[in-house]
Parts: sequence; structure tokens; C-alpha cells
Amino acid sequence: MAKPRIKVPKKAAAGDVIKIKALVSHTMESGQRKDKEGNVIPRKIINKFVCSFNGSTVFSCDIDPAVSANPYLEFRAKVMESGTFTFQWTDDDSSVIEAEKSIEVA
Amino acid sequence: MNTNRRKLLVRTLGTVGLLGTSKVFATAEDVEAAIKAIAGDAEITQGALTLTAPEIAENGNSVPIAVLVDGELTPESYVESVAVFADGNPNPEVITFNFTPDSGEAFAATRLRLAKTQNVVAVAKMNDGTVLTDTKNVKVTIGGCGG
Amino acid sequence: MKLSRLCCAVFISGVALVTFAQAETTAPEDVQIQALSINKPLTNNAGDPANGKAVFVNRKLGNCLACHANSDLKDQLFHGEVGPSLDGVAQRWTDAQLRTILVNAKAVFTEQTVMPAFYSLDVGANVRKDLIGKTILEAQDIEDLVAYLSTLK
Amino acid sequence: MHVMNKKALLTAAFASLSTLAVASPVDDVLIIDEEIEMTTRVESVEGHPIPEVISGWHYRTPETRALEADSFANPGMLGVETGESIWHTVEGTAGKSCASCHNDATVSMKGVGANYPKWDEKNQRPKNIEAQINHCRVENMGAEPYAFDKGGQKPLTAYIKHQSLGMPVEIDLEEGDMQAWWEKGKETYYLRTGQLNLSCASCHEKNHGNYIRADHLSQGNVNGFPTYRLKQNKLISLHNRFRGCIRDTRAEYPAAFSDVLMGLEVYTTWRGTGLAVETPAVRQ
Repeated sequence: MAKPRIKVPKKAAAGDVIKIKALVSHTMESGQRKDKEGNVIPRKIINKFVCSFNGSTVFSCDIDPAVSANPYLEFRAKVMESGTFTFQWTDDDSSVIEAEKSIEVA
Repeated sequence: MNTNRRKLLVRTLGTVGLLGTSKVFATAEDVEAAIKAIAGDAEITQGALTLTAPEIAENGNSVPIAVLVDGELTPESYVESVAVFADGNPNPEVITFNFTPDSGEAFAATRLRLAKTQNVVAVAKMNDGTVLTDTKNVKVTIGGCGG
Repeated sequence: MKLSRLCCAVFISGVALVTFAQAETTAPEDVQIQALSINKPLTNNAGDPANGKAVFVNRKLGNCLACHANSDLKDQLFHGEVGPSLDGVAQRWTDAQLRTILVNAKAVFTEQTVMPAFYSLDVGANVRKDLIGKTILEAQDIEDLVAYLSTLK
Repeated sequence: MHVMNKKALLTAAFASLSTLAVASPVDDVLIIDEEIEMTTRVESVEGHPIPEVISGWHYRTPETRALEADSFANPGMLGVETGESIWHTVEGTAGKSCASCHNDATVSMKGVGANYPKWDEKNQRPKNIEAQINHCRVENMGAEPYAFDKGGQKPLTAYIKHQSLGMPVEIDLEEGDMQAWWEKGKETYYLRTGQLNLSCASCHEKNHGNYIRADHLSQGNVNGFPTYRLKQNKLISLHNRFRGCIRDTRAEYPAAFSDVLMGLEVYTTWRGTGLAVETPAVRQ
């Protein structure tokens, strides 16, 4: 499986509102589809996404099966100091995909 | 015995869902109920929340949308959440974006699945309880020769 | 409401089966084309324009809307533009000519036309095995479509 | 009388109404990541029936076009990244990865995808990237060849072709019997198949720019394969797409990498000569 793709600027000025993009490889099986034998394919999606900066939550979302495969998210964050963004995607099976990105704030 | 007419009838009935398995879709009422659950008794207003969605989605499997509430977010005044609903999908819920004062700006974008042509509705809830909505109709194309 | 509609449909289909028990159809290989016309209807049951409209729209049957725009179906999104608009088609063609175009458009528009032959075995190479010897539409579909198209004046 | 009818019909064809207001093809410029300007319209090579070759990108909606213009947003890039990790993965009895022989793909594979299919002297037939990968796997790595669309075939092919992003497609028909395969491919391109009796040309040569129901028909150029298709939400290989199109004519469809489809790959690749490699393109 591909690693999550995350785009965070390397540098910013204190007080800047920066753009963050995140894309993770996942089929987002909706639970609405049927296989060739007509059996419902069980739901298996990323249901939660959390982005934190230096330990506190910046942005999060609760995700339903209507979000496309390979879920894409774009959002903003206001940065006042250098630090690390952490990203967590939680699967229906409770497994968590994690990633990190650092930013230097002048 | 001519069976053509019978076959045709069966096919025609099948296509309108009498004999075929028909999917059950959410309705505008389901979305209204969901909004009511978020808003409670608060007045629902429009204007400061903008939902961006294509007029025509080339494929319902991946429809880009974005939400934006005007203004900078501060600890005193910020957007708590923007929930997105679709009134023609099997389930009306799509996604809920949760913001904090550290979000800086209440902007979020994603891609969603739309089962057919329908309305997409965004509902923003401010920390003071104010509720905003915006709606866009998205026409979902239905393929060419192969369907 | 839904149940009563279903009952109604079943009732009509019962009547239809009785009525059409004596129906005669012309097999695709027996269809006579003279001067771009097929004068004799393919079945002895009068065409049903309402069903013709359904066949026109249905993606598994005529799927005519894939290639032809038709203002009569404004409620349907996305009309194709590979073929001409069918607005006023009944003023341009007689029923017998419309029947020919539906049966095998090549007989009217030469081999160059991309319009499929809907009631002919004059088809392309390597036809899917289960469709060999079968036409896209049945004789009654064609008659219903002719009846529908003849309303587009 | 009949002549008049035909005239009326033609006039009506030009007046046909469409609920989709997009002009066709769209006048726009594809610049990936505000950096790589892509050749998406080019004068066609001698002998081509259409004067200007146009990338399928021009036939898509603004949202789909934007997805390809941003390599981060392009979900096909997830496949390319998977391909990159396969490139460095040791497989087979020889204990080798692609990188063991070819080192840095960004250097060694640059231009490769723009010039395939090439002539395969040993097998006396054209080889595409997929065939070359399998050749390496069997002969050099001691690994099993990939079955069609299985294992790492699509992502690795996408990764290799992506190294030629922006480079013009050009294949050498002088090599071996390439010309004969081009001829075979041309026959296939114009062969009307199935109950619907359609050829590739019926849609992609005679009707590109027209809508078939909601689908805006392109010229069917192949410069973006493997392509991320929104319909399936994954990378789709060229031979999968060939088969899908032929299937839609209600015909039996040839096996992937069969002589028929290899000829068609040679011919359709040639038709797109001069277009920039877009792999992974994003389509509807």
C-alpha cells in the first residue's frame, strides 16, 4: 500500500494560515456494493481523520461512505511556531494510518 | 404463442424497479431532519457559508467539493463544524469537518460519491450556536454507450 | 398505491398476452425494403407510442438518447449529439422510412452510418456469442418506436 | 425526395441540442504543478486522418482537468508511488530489483515510456512496457511474470511511463516488422464489431467532440495510460480500456497483449505522435 501523501509548506511566517493537503490510498468500500455472486461487500472505510500540531487538534473530520476512494482532504492551519503536524486516519477495523510533517516558522 | 410482448413487459417493468431490485435513496426530508438535529432551535441563515461543487459532475464516483465560511477564526469566534449532506444518496451523511481556532480559516475540500443528480447541502455551526447553510445541485452524468 | 399499480400492470399484461397470442411477426431476414421503405409493419399489433418512448430512453434497449437529442424528453438530462436531433423527425420521414432506418439504417444512410441496425442480422464482426443471430430490439419494439417517432412533428 | 430527406437530416445534425454547454474540445492549457507545460494539441503526422491530434484532457470537465494539473491531487500518483516502491523491491531467485540493474529510474527510464512499443527481435513482435517488465522479471530477476493487470503490473508501468511526463510520444516504425503490426492495428481500428457494429473510428475519429449521451467523445489517444479513471477509481491499463470499448460494442473481445491488441497499441500510439506523455492521466 502506498504511503499517505501530505503537502505542508516547509516554511511559514508566524501567524500565517497555511494550506494542507492529504491523500491516502484506501478503497473506501461503501457497504452498498455487491460482488459478482450478489452478496453485499461489507463496509470498510476510513471513518475519522485528525490533524494535530504539536499535540493539539487543528482540524478533524468524521467520514461517511459517501467520501470517494483514496480520500482527499484539503484544509488550513494557522501556525505561530515551528513544530510537527501529525495526521491520523482511522479505519473501520480500528487500524490507524499515521504520518508526520514538520514546518519551520520564522 | 408469441412471447415477445411478455418479454418486453418484463423488461419494461424491470427497468422501473417493480421487478428489479431498487435501491433506496435518502430524501430531502432526511436532510432536513439532519439539519434540524444540528441546528436545534437556532435560526438557519445563508450567506457567510459557501459550498463549491460542480454544476455537472463527469463521474459520480469522485465529485470535488469545498466549503468556506467567511472570516478569520479566533478563540472567541470560530466555526465548530461544517457537515455535508447529499439528498439522493443511499445515506444522506457525507462528511463532517470539525474546525478549531487553530484552523485559521474554516475551509475544507474533499471528493465525494453521488449516486445520481441531487442536492449537496452544507451546514455550518458556529461556536455561538449560529447555523448557516448553502446548497448546490449537482448533475451527475450517466456514461455513454456502455453505461 | 404501489401495490395497485402493480396489480394494474399484471392485469394489463394478462390482457396483452391474450390479445397478442395471434400476433405475427416478420423475421429479420424476411424484412422487405423497397425504395428505402418498409411498408408492411413488422407485427400485426399496432405500435404503442408510450412504450416506444420507454424503449427510446432505456439504455438496455433503444438507448436512442445516447446519440439523438429530443426535446420531447426534456426531463431527461444529457442528450447525445452523435446523430441528428429527432425534433420534427416525423415531418422528414414517413413511418415506412422511419421503420427502415430503425431496422437497418445502412439501407438509408449507406454503410458509413454509425447507427446500429436494430432489427437486422447485418451486424459487426465477432458478435458476443450469446447475441449471435439475435437483433438488438424485437419487432414489436420497432413498431412501438415508429409509433412514438411519428408523434415528433 | 430522398435526397431532400438526407439534406434535412444533415441540417438537423448541426442544429442538435445538447444539455451540456461545454464547447468541444475545451481551449485550455495543461500545466502540471504550474511547472511542466504539456503538449496537448499538435499537428498530426503524415498519413493521419485527423489534421490536429488532441489529448483527451481537452474533452473533460474543468474539475477533471484540474485533477490532472495538480500532481498532488491526481490520485493516479498513488499508483506511481506504489510503482516506485516496487522498483526498489527485490524479487525472484536472482535477488534483484529493477533498481539493481537500472539504478535511478528518474534517470534511466526518462524517455522510455515515450518510445514504446518497440520491436522485440527475439519474439518477432512489438513489446510494450508491460512485456518489457515481464521480460526483465523472467530473464534477469528469476521472478514470475505478472499476469495481465495483476501484481505490480499497472503501478510499475505507470511509474516507468511517468518518467517521460511531458515528453512527446514517438515510436519507431522502421524497426523490424513494426510497419506490418501498424497495418494490423489500423485494420482493427476500422473494424466494426459486435451487435452495435461500431469501430474505434466510429466514435473517436468520426465523432470526437460530440457527446454520446453524457460522455464527451475524445480522439481516443493513448498518451496517458495507465490512466486514473474516476469511473473505477483506480489506474486502468490500456489493454483493459481496449477490451472495455470492444465489449461495449457487444462483441467478443480479444485477450490482453494478443496480436490484435498489440497491433492496436502500435497503431493508436502512432496516432498520438507528438502528444506529451501524461501518465497517469485523469479521465472520467
